[in-house]
Amino acid sequence: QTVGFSQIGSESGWRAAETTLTRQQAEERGYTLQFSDAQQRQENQIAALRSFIAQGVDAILIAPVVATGWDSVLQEAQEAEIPVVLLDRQVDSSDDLYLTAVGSDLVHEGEVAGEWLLGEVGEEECRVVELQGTTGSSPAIDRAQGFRNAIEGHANVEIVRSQTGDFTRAGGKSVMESFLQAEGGGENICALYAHNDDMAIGAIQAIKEAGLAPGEDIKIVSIDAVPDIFQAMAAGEANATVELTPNMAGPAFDALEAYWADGTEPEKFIQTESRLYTQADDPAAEYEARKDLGY
Amino acid sequence: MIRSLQRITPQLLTLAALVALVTLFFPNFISISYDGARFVGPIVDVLKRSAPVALLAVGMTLVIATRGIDLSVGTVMAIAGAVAAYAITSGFGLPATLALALLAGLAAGLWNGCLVALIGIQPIVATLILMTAGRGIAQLITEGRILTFSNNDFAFIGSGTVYGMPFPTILWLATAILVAALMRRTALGLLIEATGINRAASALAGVNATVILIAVYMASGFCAALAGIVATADIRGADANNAGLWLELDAILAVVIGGNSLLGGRFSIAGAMIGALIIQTINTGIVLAGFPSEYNLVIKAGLVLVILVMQSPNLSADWFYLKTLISERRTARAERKEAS
Amino acid sequence: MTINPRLYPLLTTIGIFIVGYFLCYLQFPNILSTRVVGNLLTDNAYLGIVAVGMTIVILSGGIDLSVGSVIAFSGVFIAVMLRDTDLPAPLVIVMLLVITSAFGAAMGWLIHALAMPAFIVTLAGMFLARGAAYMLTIDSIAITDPFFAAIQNAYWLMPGRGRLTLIGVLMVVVVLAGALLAHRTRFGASVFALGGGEQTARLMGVNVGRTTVLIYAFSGLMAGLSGVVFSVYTGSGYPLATVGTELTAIAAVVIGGTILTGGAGYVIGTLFGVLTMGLIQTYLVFDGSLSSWWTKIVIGMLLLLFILLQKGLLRLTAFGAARA
Amino acid sequence: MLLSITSLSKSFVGAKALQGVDFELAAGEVHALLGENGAGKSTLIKCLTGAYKRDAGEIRLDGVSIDPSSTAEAQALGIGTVYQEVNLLPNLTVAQNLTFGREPRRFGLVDARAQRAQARAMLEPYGLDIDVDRDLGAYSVAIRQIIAIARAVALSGKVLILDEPTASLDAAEVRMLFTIVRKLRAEGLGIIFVSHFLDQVFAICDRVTVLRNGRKIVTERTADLDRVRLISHMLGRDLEEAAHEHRKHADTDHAQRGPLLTFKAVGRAGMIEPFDLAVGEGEVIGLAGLLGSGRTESAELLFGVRTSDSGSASDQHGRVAHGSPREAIAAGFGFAPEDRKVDGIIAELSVRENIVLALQAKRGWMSKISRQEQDALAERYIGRLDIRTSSADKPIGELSGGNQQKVVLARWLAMNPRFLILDEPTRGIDVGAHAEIVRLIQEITKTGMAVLVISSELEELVAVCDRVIVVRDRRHVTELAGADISTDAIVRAIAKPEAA
Ligand SMILES: Nc1ncnc2c1ncn2[C@@H]1O[C@H](COP(=O)(O)OP(=O)(O)OP(=O)(O)O)[C@@H](O)[C@H]1O
Ligand SMILES: Nc1ncnc2c1ncn2[C@@H]1O[C@H](COP(=O)(O)OP(=O)(O)OP(=O)(O)O)[C@@H](O)[C@H]1O
Ligand SMILES: [Mg+2]
Ligand SMILES: [Mg+2]
Repeated sequence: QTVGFSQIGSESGWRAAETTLTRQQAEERGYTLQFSDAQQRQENQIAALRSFIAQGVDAILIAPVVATGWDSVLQEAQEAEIPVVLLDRQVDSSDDLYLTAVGSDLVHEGEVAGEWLLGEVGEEECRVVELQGTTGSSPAIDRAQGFRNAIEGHANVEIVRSQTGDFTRAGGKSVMESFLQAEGGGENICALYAHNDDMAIGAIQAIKEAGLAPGEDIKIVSIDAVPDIFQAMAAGEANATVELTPNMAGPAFDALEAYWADGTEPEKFIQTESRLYTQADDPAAEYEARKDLGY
Repeated sequence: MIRSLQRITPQLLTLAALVALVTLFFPNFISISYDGARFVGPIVDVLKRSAPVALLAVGMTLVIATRGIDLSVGTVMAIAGAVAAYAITSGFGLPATLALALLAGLAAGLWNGCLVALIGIQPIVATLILMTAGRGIAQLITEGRILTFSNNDFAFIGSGTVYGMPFPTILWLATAILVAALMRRTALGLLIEATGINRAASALAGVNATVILIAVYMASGFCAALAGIVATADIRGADANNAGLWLELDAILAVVIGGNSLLGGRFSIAGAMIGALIIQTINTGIVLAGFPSEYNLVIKAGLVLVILVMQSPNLSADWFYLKTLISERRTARAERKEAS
Repeated sequence: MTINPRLYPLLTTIGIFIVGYFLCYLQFPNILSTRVVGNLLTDNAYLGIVAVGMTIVILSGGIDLSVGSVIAFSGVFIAVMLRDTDLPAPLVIVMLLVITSAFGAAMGWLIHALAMPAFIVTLAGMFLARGAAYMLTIDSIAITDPFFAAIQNAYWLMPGRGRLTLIGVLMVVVVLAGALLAHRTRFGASVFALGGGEQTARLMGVNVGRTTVLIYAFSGLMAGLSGVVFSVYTGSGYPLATVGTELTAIAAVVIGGTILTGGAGYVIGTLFGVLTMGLIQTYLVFDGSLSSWWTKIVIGMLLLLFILLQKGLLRLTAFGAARA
Repeated sequence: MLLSITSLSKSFVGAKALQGVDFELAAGEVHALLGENGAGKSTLIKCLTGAYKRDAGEIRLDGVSIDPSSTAEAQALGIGTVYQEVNLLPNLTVAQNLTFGREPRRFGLVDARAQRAQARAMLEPYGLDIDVDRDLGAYSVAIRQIIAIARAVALSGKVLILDEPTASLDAAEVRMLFTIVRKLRAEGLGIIFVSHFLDQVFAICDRVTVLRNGRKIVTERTADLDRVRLISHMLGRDLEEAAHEHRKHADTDHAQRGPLLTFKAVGRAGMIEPFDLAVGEGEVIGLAGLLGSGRTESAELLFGVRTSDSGSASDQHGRVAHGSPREAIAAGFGFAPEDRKVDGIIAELSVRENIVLALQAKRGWMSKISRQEQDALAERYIGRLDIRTSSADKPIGELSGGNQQKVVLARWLAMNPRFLILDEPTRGIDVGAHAEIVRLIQEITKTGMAVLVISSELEELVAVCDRVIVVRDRRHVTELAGADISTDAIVRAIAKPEAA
């Protein structure tokens, strides 16, 4: 079987891991994987899908860069009777246009992070700073929304500063430095919520350099569960992370196999678990388990 | 000295105005304190955070002086960072690591320089090629992940302090001063300017224009490598995907805001450095002032436009005209008074 | 038959494209199917249109870095207007084209009136347009308007199930119109004159200010039109769309044989430049074995290869012409 | 009066180019505008056509006050202009250049066929039958100059302005131009003619206006003037006419001095046939020939601008490498190129920097020439060549054309080369400077420096050369030496197929 995989790009370690795992999974099951890197561009993804269709692949995996704008190309795939599986991000097209979507609920991830923080601070006052992802990207929008959903109605927890760190370590670090400056050298900050682990890791360095203890003076919760955050957790410098598994291809291939075998329609959304990890979950072991997955 | 200060007066004024503006929104902006080991304060942050753009701008100034442009510097940062992180994690010592990273930058510059000077490809396109392909090379080295390291000596380059001043600040200041001195104490400055204004005529006058062109691209690569080292050391990891992303545009902007012409010729490294400070002040100011992220670009664009308008050569000609007019009137009046 | 040496760059571009296509065909025979040919036009429609504007700008010796952001702004503007108001889609499109043209004109005016380099003014324009898109919305918004749906589904099914879409045809039409504008009008002559040297052009009677404003207004118009096509193509507006498209467009123009310093080139060449870029993309997808990083490296190398081939061939023909 | 200008003033940063100049042009008159380099001739013309905005003054055309804000407006008013050194746009075709701004159109689009036909018709009176679809840049300077003239003539309904139109034309072409000018004069046009060739002025102009340092000195009928008085008007002093005397070949002892350089079989396929050249110490060699005959190419091969297919150079110590300008400079050659705007000046650099550039490049970037030394060099040559500039730090691009040429010469004199190649060194240079340069050439040879001069002005060659080599159709055909050198002899050698 030939499967076309249109990946967004390679903008983060997490995505590199997803690509690696997808390749691994395809190899294990004996599929030929046609890989296409879209370099962050929807137009490249659409073009890639069209080329896959022209080539006549047996199935298409796509990690859509953005939710909108897939109707017509999905329709083309359907007319060519090629099943499409969405990975890790949703689209807002009608769900008969694709076989299924594998992924986590990004809003839910934010909620998990927010709820952890609520549990952690109880009734105490907590001024939170937020490091957002790339402005306009769907994880940034949804993770911001989820966190706000969780803390709504809890007047003691308040987001006081929010700025984009572009999902990068460097962005996380430099924005955090400014946050610290702006909030009385960090005294007025109780917790940091970062839309991904990389920004949190950058922020941790900034906090350390400002002479504060990350994880204690400022609580840190972020999303993704990449290996390095477990290292930080093991060192007591980060408090919690919400897992977004890079193994989206596994469930996707399972669903495809069933579909190829006898036309079984899977559920329209196969949700991966958004598991919360804290310092209590043996972060050192988690690090060891993940460090070779291509993050 | 005084003459060169005079030349960058508009830039200094712009910077001062900008600092005043930010202070308006964030009153603590100009406060600096000493916490026993290091100076702390937004201004110190600006001085530190401007390191990458300032370093890039040093090399970019030279390239632009030859009527070129180097779009690849952001990518070269990523390559150098990846090389450095790779070297340090594979157990090379710090000197060897730095040497390797700088060599990578020089090699990238040599490649650009050859495409421009020997093959004659237009600088924008020639460096666009490395801009695209180079990030792939950097990712090849890191295999797409963030290569972290824990060497404290290396990390010092990014976050250490000397006499309380952040090391990156000292590094970019030193680089700028050294390069500026090299340009003015030797004839390099003149030769670069001549090549930039008229390559054919310079070559006929015996200037080795080809070598000069290659050399400035190598200098740019070298500076980009320095910036890449700083960025990598700063976050203790090489982020091949994001290091220096779109920073080339900031560097070009810094050079131009610094009063250098994109058409080549006369250049001022001091001006470009102030340009870098201006840009970083804008960036930091936006975060400190606490606007939502979606306003960042509009604010930046607006400020940049205002600065460009104020520094436009046409306006300054008008200024000059006005000034001479006023002074002529004044002398005429004085003469009349004397006569009467 | 003697061929005018002026045509050499254009002929080289077309020749290289055809040879490249043939080589791809040898490896993947599928690539000559009408599906792929149709896709090549559809997928690159927005790029082709914006590249026509860019060609005019570059012919005049300028550059326009704002176009990628303007395309993104256009999509967002259309999506937001259609969602939040009851205005009919054609009116929204006209409004948009007026706005982007005015935006271009404003940049042209700044370039002329302030004697600032185009690179910097349009760089600020690039920030501004994307910032404006963010301010409208940071979300991606689907366009559900029936008018857009109709354009989206307007295609002619070629034999072999390939689709010749309306936007693909529009791109070709725009290229032809652009070619007429550049090579067959007085405005076009002024554009070439500016590219040949502003001082000389001024002395020969070109109204430099007006021409500059018009050039960038035209580029803005093309970027707006490209934005419309892009929003048809993706059925949505998204402020993060088409980041870096200006560089792709510039590369396409240069591969198309237009000289970056201005004054020489062909709009038709740009079409082939765009198709060449599309061919590279298609080839990479058909190959499908490259990792993300090798994709980048190979794109860069193929770009270089095309430029080197072009330079080499031109040098050879120039030499041959000198010999003859 | 067709055109009258009253108290026109224009100043640039640091220079008052025109101060209260009056000028009148009658219909059916050819009016010469004369003056030294930098006197303000071109500035006056540019103010008149709207290329520069004047500071003060009034311009009346047919009694109506006009104020063209752009050259397009001036063209619309019937003023056609050939600007100095602006030879149209090299990237457009000849036809496009000729019809620019007035392209024939059909259905709103430019009609290429009509455009071609129109262009050919415009060139016809000049006897120029060239492919009008080629880029203008493919043609030589002279041809471009004629095309520029053709364009201006076609544009001039009332006034035709020619700013040094003959600088790169040879005698036959000048004659043709004058025929056309006379015809236009008869048709009632007013023609402004700027030239440094006084013979031409006397041949065709009815009246003369002389400018000096931005002020009008005098307007007189040509018939009432003689050459000496005209020159003293221009210079503000008398010129020692000694400069134009024949060189006293017999007096000098070149023959006794040793050979300096020997070039053997230097040539390049498709460009110039291999030739030999022996250069003696202190010798002045002239290259004469028609436009496009290959003189510049010969010089470029000698200086390594283009590489020679074959051949070698040697001096008394052995082989001399001259494969690139740098090698040639290292071997003690110097080369002042023909097209000073493109190959000579570095426009935005100061006069001082332009003068020291070659010397600095030779010394290497490490050993910077100190500021004092730079200033001393600049001062010496500004004085010696009488370069008119407000200061040594003025950008050379703001100097008048002739003064730029002098700076380029100074650059090479500062190198103290042993073999100096001058390609059209006096093009666009005023009489005073012309004499100065001729004297200079004679003077530097006294120190043993050899000079190769390319010039279209045969008198000049006759005046300075010890030997004249005639180039025809890319071959060095004849050599004249000593007393055989005369204008007639050169003309004959150029025209005649190989006889003797
Ligand atoms: N763009 C400019 N900027 C500054 N100064 C200028 C400019 N153009 C001309 N000048 C100055 O104005 C004066 C007159 O120059 P102009 O070109 O009119 O002389 P000209 O009589 O045409 O000389 P030539 O015979 O050499 O062509 C000169 O001193 C020159 O330096
Ligand atoms: N009539 C012509 N048609 C086409 N090309 C020409 C013509 N005349 C000259 N050229 C080209 O223009 C170039 C420059 O010629 P140019 O006139 O400078 O030669 P030259 O012998 O140095 O004469 P001069 O020094 O008087 O200008 C040459 O390469 C020549 O081939
Ligand atoms: Mg003049
Ligand atoms: Mg010549």
